[in-house]
Amino acid sequence: MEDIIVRYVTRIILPFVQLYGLYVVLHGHLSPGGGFSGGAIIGASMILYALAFNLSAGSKKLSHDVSSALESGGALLFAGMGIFAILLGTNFLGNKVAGIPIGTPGNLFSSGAIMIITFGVGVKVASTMITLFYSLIEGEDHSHDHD
Amino acid sequence: MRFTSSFLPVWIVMFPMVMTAVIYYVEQHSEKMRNALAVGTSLVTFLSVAALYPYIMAGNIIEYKMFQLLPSLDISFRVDILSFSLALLSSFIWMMVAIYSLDYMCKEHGCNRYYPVLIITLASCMGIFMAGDLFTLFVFFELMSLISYVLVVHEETVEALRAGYKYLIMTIIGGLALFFGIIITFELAGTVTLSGATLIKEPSTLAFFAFISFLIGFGMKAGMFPLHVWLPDAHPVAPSPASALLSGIMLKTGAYGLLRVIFHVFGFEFMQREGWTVILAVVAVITILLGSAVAITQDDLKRRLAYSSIGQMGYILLGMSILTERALIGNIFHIFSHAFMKSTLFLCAGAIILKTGKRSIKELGGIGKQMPFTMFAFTLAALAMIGIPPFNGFLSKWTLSLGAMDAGVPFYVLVLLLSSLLNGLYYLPIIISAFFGGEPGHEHDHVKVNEAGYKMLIPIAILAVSCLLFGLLPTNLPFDLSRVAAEFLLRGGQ
Amino acid sequence: MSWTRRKGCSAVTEVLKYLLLLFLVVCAIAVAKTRDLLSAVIIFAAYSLIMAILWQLLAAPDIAITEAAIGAGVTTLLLVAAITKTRREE
Amino acid sequence: MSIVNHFPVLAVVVLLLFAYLMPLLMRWRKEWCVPATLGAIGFSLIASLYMMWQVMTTGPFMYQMGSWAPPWGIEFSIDYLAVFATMTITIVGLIVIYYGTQDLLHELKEQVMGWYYTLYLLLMASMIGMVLTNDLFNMFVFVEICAIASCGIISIKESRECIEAAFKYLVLSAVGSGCLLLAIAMIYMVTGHLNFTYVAQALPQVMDLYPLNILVSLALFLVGLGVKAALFPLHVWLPDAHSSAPSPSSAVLSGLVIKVYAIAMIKLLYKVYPPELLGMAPIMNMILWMATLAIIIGSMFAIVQDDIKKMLAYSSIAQIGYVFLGVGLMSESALQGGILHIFNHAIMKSMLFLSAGAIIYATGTRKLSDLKGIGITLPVPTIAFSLGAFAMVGIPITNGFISKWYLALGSLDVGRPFFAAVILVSSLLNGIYYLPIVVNAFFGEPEGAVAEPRPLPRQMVVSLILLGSGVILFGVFPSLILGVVSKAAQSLLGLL
Amino acid sequence: MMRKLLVFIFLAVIAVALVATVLEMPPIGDPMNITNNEVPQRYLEDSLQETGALNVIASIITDYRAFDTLGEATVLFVAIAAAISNLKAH
Amino acid sequence: MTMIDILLRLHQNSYYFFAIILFIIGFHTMLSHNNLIKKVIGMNIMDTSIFLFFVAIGYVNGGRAPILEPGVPYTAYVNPLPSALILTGIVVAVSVTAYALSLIVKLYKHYGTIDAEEIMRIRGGDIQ
Repeated sequence: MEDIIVRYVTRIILPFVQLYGLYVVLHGHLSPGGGFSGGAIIGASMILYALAFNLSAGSKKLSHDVSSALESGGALLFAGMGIFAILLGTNFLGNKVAGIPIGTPGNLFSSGAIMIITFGVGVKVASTMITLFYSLIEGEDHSHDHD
Repeated sequence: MRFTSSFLPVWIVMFPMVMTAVIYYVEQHSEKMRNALAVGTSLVTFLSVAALYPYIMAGNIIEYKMFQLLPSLDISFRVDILSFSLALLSSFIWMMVAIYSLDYMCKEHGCNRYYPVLIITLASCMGIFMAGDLFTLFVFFELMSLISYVLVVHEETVEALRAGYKYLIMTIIGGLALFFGIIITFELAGTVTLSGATLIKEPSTLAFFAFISFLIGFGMKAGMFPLHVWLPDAHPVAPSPASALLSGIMLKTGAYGLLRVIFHVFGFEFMQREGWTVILAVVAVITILLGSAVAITQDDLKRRLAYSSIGQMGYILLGMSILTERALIGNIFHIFSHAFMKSTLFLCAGAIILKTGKRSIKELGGIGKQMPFTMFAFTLAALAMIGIPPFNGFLSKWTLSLGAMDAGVPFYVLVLLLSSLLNGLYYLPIIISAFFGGEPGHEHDHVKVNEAGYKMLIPIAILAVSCLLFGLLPTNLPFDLSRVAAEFLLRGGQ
Repeated sequence: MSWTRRKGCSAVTEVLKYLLLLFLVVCAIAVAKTRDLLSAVIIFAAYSLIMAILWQLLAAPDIAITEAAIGAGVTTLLLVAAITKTRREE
Repeated sequence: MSIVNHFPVLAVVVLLLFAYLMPLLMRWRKEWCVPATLGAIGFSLIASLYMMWQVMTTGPFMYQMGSWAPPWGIEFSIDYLAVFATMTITIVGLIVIYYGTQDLLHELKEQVMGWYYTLYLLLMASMIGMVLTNDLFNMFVFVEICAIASCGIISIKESRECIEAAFKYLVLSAVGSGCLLLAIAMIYMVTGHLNFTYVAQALPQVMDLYPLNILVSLALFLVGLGVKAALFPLHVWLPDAHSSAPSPSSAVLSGLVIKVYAIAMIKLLYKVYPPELLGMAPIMNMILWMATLAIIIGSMFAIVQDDIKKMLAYSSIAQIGYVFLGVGLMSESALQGGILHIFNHAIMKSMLFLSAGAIIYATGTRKLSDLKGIGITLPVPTIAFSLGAFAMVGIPITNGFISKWYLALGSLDVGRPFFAAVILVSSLLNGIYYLPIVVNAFFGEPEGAVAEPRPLPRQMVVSLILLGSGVILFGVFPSLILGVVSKAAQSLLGLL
Repeated sequence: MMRKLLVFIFLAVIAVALVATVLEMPPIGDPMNITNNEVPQRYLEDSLQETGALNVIASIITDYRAFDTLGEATVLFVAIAAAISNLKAH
Repeated sequence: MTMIDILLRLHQNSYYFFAIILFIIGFHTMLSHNNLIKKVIGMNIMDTSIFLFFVAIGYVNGGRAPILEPGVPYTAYVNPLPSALILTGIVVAVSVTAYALSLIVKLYKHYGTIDAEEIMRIRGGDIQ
């Protein structure tokens, strides 16, 4: 995997892939895609990075602490939106009924909780894919990790 | 009196249960205290049962509903004359056995297990006799069966454990059969209360299943023919006082249960109409002959006694299949007689085994010279067992035979006579060799065998004398009770 | 927007559909028959991509994207990772 | 709007939240993991008890996610069966994990303890979600969480048997999930709905149009959930999985997880599929025969085991047969018995597994033949084990008797005494394999490691005592639980 | 060999049953199918007002049926937890 | 039903039919292959076939993808619900796959093989 061409190509396309992933996540409510597909794209791009360069470079970009915090954070953001709706006086995961402004349909910042949830899911999926890959590929040599 | 009497059954059952816990606690500190409490508990239980006498004899029935387990399934108590008679009998024997145990068990290991178990078995036995519905009966029956397992395997020898395993499995089979019978009764009748009126009135396949289940469940305990296999193993391996209880009382719980089933669940006419009594009669005849015949071949003293128990239980079953009034009287009275006789025999056997360490009948020659008192008591009970006139065994067989004649089945009388003959064949040799067999084994020469201690002799004496008295006196308490109970049951149990 | 183009029941689409479906079946059987695991994984990636195209035909672009990213991307990478940690031949 | 109105969803979401937090906690606040787990499950317990009170006083109610009305949104249906099941899950789950806080310390590596709690919380959440949800697809999602989490708490133990068992379990439950999803697709195709209530309304109307579809979907549901619930021919994964896992996992897997799938099956059969279909198709008879075989063959296999946990695992196969027997007989009493047995068996089997775990903890042996005299040296676990054994056999005054009573009564109600006889035979078989252990434990001379066991931590003893008193309590006062059970059975049969 | 035959028979039975079911299923793409009932109708008609999202699928997975998606995120989470705990336990 | 009818019907429901075929192939791969990774791939094939089945349910002839455009009547779109559900399904499948692969890696470490029969043999043939 230490191929120079692969590295070069990866270096070029990676930003675009990631940008596209981010686009898919953020435009989840406007165009096809959403948290899952966007997150998977970002995650796959990070895995690609790790494969093209070496693994430690990849894990330097995203340490275990950060990735696990992101996983929990994404899921907590999702569940937190649900609890937030309860605090606003409606049922769990209420959106418009809870009084969250949904904005003008078609705009980037619209549709209230949907956007936030999509973002949370995107973060979660991306970090999950990376973690899964790392834990699979590292497996044994995990002992240096402090936990 | 109203409150006391209705509360007494609960007291009689609960008191030993509570005392079990107390004994369990006390025995950690003091053995004397434990012994005193064990005897005291059985005494108090006996007195409490006896206290019901005037009330019951006045023709009253005590009913007390304790609590509801499931909808229309209660834990309830009901004491009528039959319950009372058997409760009185068993608490009395229990008291005797408890006293006997004081000396007998002091050499044994695991006394701290023995006494609580003894007392809680008393409680469950009382529960069986005083149960107000089949379900309560079943609960206490299971409790007694399972706990008496501990008595069976008390010695913890290999054969005890093996016999215990057999006993346990058979007990579970019996319990499940009972469960099946009860649930069918519940399904058909909607209740299982023993209130006098029969529960199942329509013949059906299910009802027949129920009858068979009851027969298996209670017959198992009563040592009925094909299901007796656990008995000759389990009774001999238990410590002798426990054997006395197992043979003397616990077998009777099965008979009691069958009586209840016959009178309260199906009704005798119903059973006769359906031809179910024939099953009972056939089984009873086989049981009698088999028990008596096999007993002859046994060399182990306690094993011979155990087989004899099977034969004697056959009489009781036979009485149930005839059920004329005199047969019923004889039947119930035989429950009394056999309890007295068999507990005497087992207690005597216990004393002999304790003193000589021998169980084989061949080796017991001349024992009568060394332990004359014990052997005398043994002889009394054995003669009663054979059915020699002045003893209670004769009275019960006589009444049973009269009942059989009333029913027009002289064949049964023949069976009874044959069985008496067989009884004679296996009891008389023991007695004869004990007293006249003058040829004591050579070990006896240097080991001088004494009589057992007075704590053992007194219960033996009381029981042996009872065997004589209850046959000699024309009117005596057990016979009266049997008569009243039989009348009561035939009246429809109201 | 291009991904929501209208589709009729034209013969071309029908043929394309059958081609793709047959290709799917061939891929699936090939996955089962290939003894080299890495090849099997690559074939499976192709299978996933065909599946994504089919879903696009069925006017479900969302899951087409997701399948392309997850089925053909992530799953393949995970499988490759697992194979590198174990062994390649069946 | 007070918070109690949201208890149905909070009972699930609080568990999820704490599970999400757990990786953060175990990095930075390790000592908070245990209290957080206990607290979260405790909260669910309170919530489910409150829901139970609410349902018993005011009747079943619905909770709509995001306030979307049923056919569009997802709803939770808080009915008698659901509150009964949540209560069972939370009570047993709390006791088991309280026990586990000590037991796991010696069964697991220190660095995965936090993950165990995470998985455990997720498992609890998914089980509660599965019994509460009123939506087919939502149920599928929870089934998946539950499947992965239950494999996770097996494979977390570092032994090759565990990993192998977990893999087998995972593959088979993936097959099950596939069948489940296909069944959901077929149901959706012919009804256009996913909500139980709406599907149930639509099914009778389309029954004539698509009979095969509906029947095949039912069969697929049966296979899908049957694999996960270890219904007889589909049970092959269970003995390995339940016996190799850490003891708290075995307890919760045998006690709760397989029952939850059975509850899902009950909901589908009685709330979704029209009774005419069930009367017409031989599905119910099939369930009955599978259950019968499960009962008999499970017990037979249990007899020949020498590994204590393997024996318990085989016994679980037999016991799940009881539940399905109650389901298949379609009479009120039998259904009551089946539902009640879910609760009773949850208590007794978790107690048995925990006491087996405690024995293994203290002596290090798993072989039944080595446990001679353990009752003298380790009284509490052995007495608990004996109680559980008696309950399994169905001795009166233990709770096992009550469920057998109802099951037998139910089979007589519909005029099939054969199944009552099956129950009896299996009780006998239970007796054959459980009671010798008890006897051996109390009437033998302890030797080897059994003679000098490690002292048990307080948590283990307390949990065993709690479960043991539960066995007696619900055996003597079954009315404590019977109210909700009979309401559940009646409402499922449409009698309420 | 025996096992292969058994598996084949088993699969053949399933296949026949399922294909027979396919013959009975409502035709694909028919607008009159029962699945095109009030449920997708409301999603398509009102989601713009009710959620403000153009992508109906997004509005379904994160609003109408957001609880499913929470479960889905949880599935990912549980997979992570199970995989890591499995791989770390050494 | 004549043969022609059946074929027409299958043509009409071709997606369903092929989904079933793929399901069976995946199922077969899962059941009869001893290689664990093959099993996992088979599982994925099985899952995707069901997804295909599900997506086909939602299709409407001539329908557009459900990205709303003002002025288009709702009948012009395909049913969005199956797509939404399948999105969840895909993630579930990948989660199970990831976990299964982690188990395989671990099994390889312990047994040195990823062949189910080999593993059985090493364990001592204890199948039941």
